[in-house]
Amino acid sequence: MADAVIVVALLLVAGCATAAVATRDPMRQALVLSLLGVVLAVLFTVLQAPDAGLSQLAVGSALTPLLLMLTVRKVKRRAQGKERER
Amino acid sequence: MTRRARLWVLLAGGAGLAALLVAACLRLPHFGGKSHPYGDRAVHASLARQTANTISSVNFDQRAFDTLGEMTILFSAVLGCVILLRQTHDEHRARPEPAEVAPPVRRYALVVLPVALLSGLYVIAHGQLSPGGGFQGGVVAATALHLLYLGADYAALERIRPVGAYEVADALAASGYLVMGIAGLIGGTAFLANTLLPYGTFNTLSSGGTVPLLNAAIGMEVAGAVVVLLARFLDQAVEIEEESGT
Amino acid sequence: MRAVMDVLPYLVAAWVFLAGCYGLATSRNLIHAVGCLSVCQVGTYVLLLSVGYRDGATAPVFSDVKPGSRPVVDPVVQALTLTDVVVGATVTALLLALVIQVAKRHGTLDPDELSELRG
Amino acid sequence: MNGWTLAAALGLAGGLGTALWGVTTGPLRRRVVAQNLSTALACPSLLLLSQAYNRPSYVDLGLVLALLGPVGTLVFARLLAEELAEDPPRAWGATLTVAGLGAAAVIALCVATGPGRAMAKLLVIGALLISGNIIASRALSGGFRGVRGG
Repeated sequence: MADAVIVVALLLVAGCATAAVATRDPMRQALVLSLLGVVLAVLFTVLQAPDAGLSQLAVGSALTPLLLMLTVRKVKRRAQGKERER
Repeated sequence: MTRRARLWVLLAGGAGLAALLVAACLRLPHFGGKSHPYGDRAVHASLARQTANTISSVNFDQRAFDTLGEMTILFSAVLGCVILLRQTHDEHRARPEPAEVAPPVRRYALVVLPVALLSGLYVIAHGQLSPGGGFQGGVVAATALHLLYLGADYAALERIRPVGAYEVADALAASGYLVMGIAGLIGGTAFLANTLLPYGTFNTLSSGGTVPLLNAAIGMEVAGAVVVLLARFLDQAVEIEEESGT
Repeated sequence: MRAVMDVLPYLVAAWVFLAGCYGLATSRNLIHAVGCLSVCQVGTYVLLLSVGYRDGATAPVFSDVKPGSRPVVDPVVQALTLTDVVVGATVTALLLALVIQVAKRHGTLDPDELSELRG
Repeated sequence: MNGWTLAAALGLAGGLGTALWGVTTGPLRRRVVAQNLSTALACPSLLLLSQAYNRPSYVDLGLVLALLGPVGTLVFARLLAEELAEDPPRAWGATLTVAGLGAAAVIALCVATGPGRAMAKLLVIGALLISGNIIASRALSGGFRGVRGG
């Protein structure tokens, strides 16, 4: 039974990671990466590593998406600024 | 090389690497096996020094020197970001127009901010007892501050967040960790050795010798680092614009 | 079933790492490439924690269990993982800062267009 | 091993599997809703796992996720406000269903732990989780307007 939870979590991580690579638009990739962070925290918990899970939750749920989305916004705003000048 | 040729080279190399990795996986000790010599010794050493959370003991006592290395990477990564994202002379700052935030969202952000900040401090403080520690709690506390940007606007965040103070706190925490290490050297044993303070009673806040102090230093360092990082990114994304005509 | 379970976590780690590498090499946008690099990192975390797992064991955190009453998993790999998760995030931030600089200097984020510019 | 593990496994496979499908396919409005619901589904699963392993200290993970999960959704709601304004997500049915499931899990766990500090902590986590997700849902469907510069 404990093995069943581990298998479920492992397959979810594999699926999320593949989806994160296959999603080519950075904005949508940030959404998948935030889901990957949560799923990974669950995997760490079932592998009995709550400390690592806590660290993954803290980083993956809000910090990484915020950094990625701010970069996307900066690059987009810059491109829009250039368009307007033309 | 064309994209197509490059893809073929990649696939050939990837297939070779995959074959090697699978061969290695099949020869690894089986998942869930009974033999963990390092783990058993680490648990034993941690219990001998009255630290309830073995992982904190590994991080801040048995492998404290390794954590110093990690902290250096963190510090230099933040330094790199600060240099890369500084305002150059052909850029200027534009006041962003405040966004209109729906009242329930604003109220939620203002209520959750102190709760999240306290949880972050709780996670740091309980680092040597229950799951948690400076690395995790620092990120939680620093992220909590940015609820003010999400729930109100950037100007509100800037008022309670003097970036200079966080930069100083970051540097102080990093040097605090080093000073603790040198204190071990002066105290007669070795760099970062956990021999200075009494180990205390098992499973209390003051147990573990220098572990809680190093843990607190890392918590401050990580919180300062994340605040400074996000400040630079927010400046770039929200305020800094290039001069027209460049 | 048992034989599969013995190696499945390692194979998942290898798969995640290779998938990240593939994405990194074929990416047409540097922000997407940074995301793929963090997927590669995930592969290493899965490998480390799988190596440290022990069947039927619990975390070596003794705030709510008596030491010695239950078998525990390996704390060393967990300590490695937890520091790397946080440090990895700041390294990702450094890479994203580089991406912003590239966008400012060259006005594009496509690695192919960037290598054409160099000449 | 026991019913708690089974419930957590079902919640993970069904809930997060659906969230993964939702977040990788379809228009942006469906993806952000799936991202929001993934935290709302993972948090009760983490609490159930803490009970399954008989480790009260694992509850801290649920606490951090209940606090920061909605913050992550607010990040997307704020920085994708322009895109979402054209095509706002409407998923009150799904949000309330997931909130109900979370509440059921928290109540079951409270009954199992009995009165005391642990139960108070569980109730706080449940309240944070459910309010957080409903607010995040509200934020996604037009919680931020006029986000141009800020």
